[in-house]
Amino acid sequence: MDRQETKNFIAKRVAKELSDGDLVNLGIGLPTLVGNFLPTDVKIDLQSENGLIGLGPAPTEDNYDKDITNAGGQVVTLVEGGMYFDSALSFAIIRGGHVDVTVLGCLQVDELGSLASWIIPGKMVPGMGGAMDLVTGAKKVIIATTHTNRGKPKILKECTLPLTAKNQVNMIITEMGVMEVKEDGLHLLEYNPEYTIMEIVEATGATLIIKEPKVMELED
Amino acid sequence: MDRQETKNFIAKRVAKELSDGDLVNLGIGLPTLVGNFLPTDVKIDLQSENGLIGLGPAPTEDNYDKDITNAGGQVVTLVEGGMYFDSALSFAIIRGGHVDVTVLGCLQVDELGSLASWIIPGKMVPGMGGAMDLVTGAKKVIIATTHTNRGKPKILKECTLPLTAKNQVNMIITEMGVMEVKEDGLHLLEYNPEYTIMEIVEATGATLIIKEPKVMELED
Amino acid sequence: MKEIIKLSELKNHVFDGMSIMVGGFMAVGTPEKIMDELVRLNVKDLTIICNDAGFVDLGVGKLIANSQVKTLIASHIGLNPEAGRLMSEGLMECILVPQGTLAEQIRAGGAGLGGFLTPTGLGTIVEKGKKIVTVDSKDFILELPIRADLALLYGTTVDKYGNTNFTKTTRNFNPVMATATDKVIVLAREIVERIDPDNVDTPHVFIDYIIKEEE
Amino acid sequence: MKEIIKLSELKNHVFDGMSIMVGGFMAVGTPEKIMDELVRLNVKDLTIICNDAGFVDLGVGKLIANSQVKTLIASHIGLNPEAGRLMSEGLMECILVPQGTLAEQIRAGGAGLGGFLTPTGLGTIVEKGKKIVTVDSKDFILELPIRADLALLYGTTVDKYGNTNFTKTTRNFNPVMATATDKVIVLAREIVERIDPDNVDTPHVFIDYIIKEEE
Repeated sequence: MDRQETKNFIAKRVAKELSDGDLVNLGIGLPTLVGNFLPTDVKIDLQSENGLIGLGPAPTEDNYDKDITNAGGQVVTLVEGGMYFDSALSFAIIRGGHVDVTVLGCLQVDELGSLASWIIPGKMVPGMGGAMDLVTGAKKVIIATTHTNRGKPKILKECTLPLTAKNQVNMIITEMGVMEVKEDGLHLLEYNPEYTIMEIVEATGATLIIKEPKVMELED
Repeated sequence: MDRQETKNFIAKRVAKELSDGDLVNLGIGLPTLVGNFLPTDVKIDLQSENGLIGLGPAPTEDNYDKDITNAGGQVVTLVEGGMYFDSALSFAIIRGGHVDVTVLGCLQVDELGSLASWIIPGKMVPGMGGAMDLVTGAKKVIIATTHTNRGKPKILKECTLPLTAKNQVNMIITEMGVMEVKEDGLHLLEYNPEYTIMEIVEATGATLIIKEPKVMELED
Repeated sequence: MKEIIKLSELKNHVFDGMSIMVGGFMAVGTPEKIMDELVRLNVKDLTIICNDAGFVDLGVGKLIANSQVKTLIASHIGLNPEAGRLMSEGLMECILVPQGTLAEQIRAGGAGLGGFLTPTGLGTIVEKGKKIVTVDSKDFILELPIRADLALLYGTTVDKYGNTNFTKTTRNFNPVMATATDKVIVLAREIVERIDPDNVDTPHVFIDYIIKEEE
Repeated sequence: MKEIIKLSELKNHVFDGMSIMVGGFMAVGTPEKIMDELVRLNVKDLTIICNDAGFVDLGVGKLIANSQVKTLIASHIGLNPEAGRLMSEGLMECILVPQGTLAEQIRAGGAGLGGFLTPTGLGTIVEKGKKIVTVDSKDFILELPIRADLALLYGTTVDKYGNTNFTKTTRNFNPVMATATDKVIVLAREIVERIDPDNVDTPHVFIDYIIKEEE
């Protein structure tokens, strides 16, 4: 898989985690791709924290409206039934536990469910935006990420970068597998048969608990 | 003056305290009468804490709308430019210091600016409604009340009933005079010449500081 | 496409001992038909959170007069003499809360806040048993969030997606209560195709069931 | 009947060292013409409170690129490289705040709250130097309110009374900022006779001055 195929593969697997009626917030970057693979037989509502629910596809020339943007500042569309609101209500929705699933990228994520995604001190300080609120407030937090960064593990025993949130991540989905953070540690629930279990373990900086993992399947 | 004349007299004097552009909240009872004596050369916005700004006069048959009510549950009207909002914003307005003047009645009020208005233990427990928020949040708190209740002083050295708020009252206006709560105590700023100073002092349970009080005038 | 249920189905969503937030201010903006059905169903030991106690024959006052309420959390009960009587006879617990604090507590419950600091009630019996927090040498009462099992709202206009608007002063506590309970049922005066997305009071994600006022 | 002023009169309302809240999210909903005028006036040492640092040539980013900002309080600065540079070179103080905490802090400033408890930021550097309050054995950060001297908003529709609406996602921080400053100036895309009283985003009592976008 090339880089784009890998991202689509991950996004497609994340989409399978979404259920009918879920209110979902997709982060910038890879998580945004999940929107392209939403199950069609169920209703998923996408929130954008700058102030809308009912995020639609990119606009055409005909329905381009510069007043409708997503949290990345891109012009988007609103689906039928969607609506707009201000930042106070937007984060009441996020922080009040009304978002069922948030999907975010990461710099690092660890076996305790802690996430680092907003700063590399001395190098990159974009800020946390709404990520800290989303990770703390959403019912389920899924990290969608490539398993490694330039060959180095992103999934660690303990994050070394400043945290976005502590012990809040529920699931990690990469091109290698699906992992769940449980009380006793990080479980490999599914693996991509393109990789051997040994390869996955070696690419992971955390201890993986592996009990009869299933094969990662994208089609039901 | 009979009882109604007395109330109107007080309400009329309170109205003189309101300035152009003021956002004003009038309590139930006597304070509501202030609305009948608003200066016509200035713009006063009346708020009703159940969710509107721009409280208008009582409806006629033609503009009666049961969905427009005041904090007492009575059907009212909305003036041009007025608008509706929910209780959260209503009390953000009140508690955030955006109400310039609130006018309230009292059971007791004291020379320290403390107010008792919401409960007589064992006898009457209506509840505080929005009064605690108004008295604490408004920039200026005016108590509009008859000077005594069945001959007994309502203005005391210290309230004996449970408080609505401590040290928040700025001004007390009665049929006998206008009093201001200052650092050093309760000042009689104006008196009604229908009463002697001695009569006013005797009808007051608090120490009145009296330095060249003016005559209470209702017309400019 | 929210589920529209019949008033008679309300019984599937209520049970003895539950906590219910009811929209309305002096019964303006209260889902009156749902109050009637609650009286008919005669669920007991309710904790009712509402701005006020309504009237004996209007709003949550009906539930109070029918002895269905174990605990009332409200800012005002003065217009319902039954509430005062039950309270003073020890037959109903009544927790009186400043109106702004009540609105903010419900908002905090819906917005995931652990509490907030307010000067309202300082130096009064409202502060009794509560933590006082000092910030920049100013004292505040720490007030805690309120949540409930169910919210019963009265929507003026509800669209088929569940977006809900409350007209004029019927709005009051309705929007904030929609955010702070496990389940939300709105009694709809009118159901329309779609509410202007710029002017939605309560987004459909907060609404679980719609009951039409005129069936 | 709010006062409509000319853009050139902005100079009477700004001064060096003041604190300004600016509406907008990635410059969507920012009063761009007012930003240009602020650059022209070249007021200095500003404390800017805004969701983000905008872009070098858009939104509050213009003020940052023009070295007018002493302190920036925002949730994100990633799309304005000048902000990152000035921050790392110590030429601009940058206080990064979780977006929801920022919205809530501004709301608290406008609503008279002394602070609020949130779990957002627990166990991260956001909690550094802040009071941790435990309620029911759960920890929360006590976050304090934010207020400013001036708010600069971008209203889509403003009526002659000053009632203001913000369309679509231009709304974002605008309504909450309207409540939390000593003075509020709104740049109006359009001025109308009257906005439907059921659909006002920001009541006129919060608005002090209106500037027409197209004079």
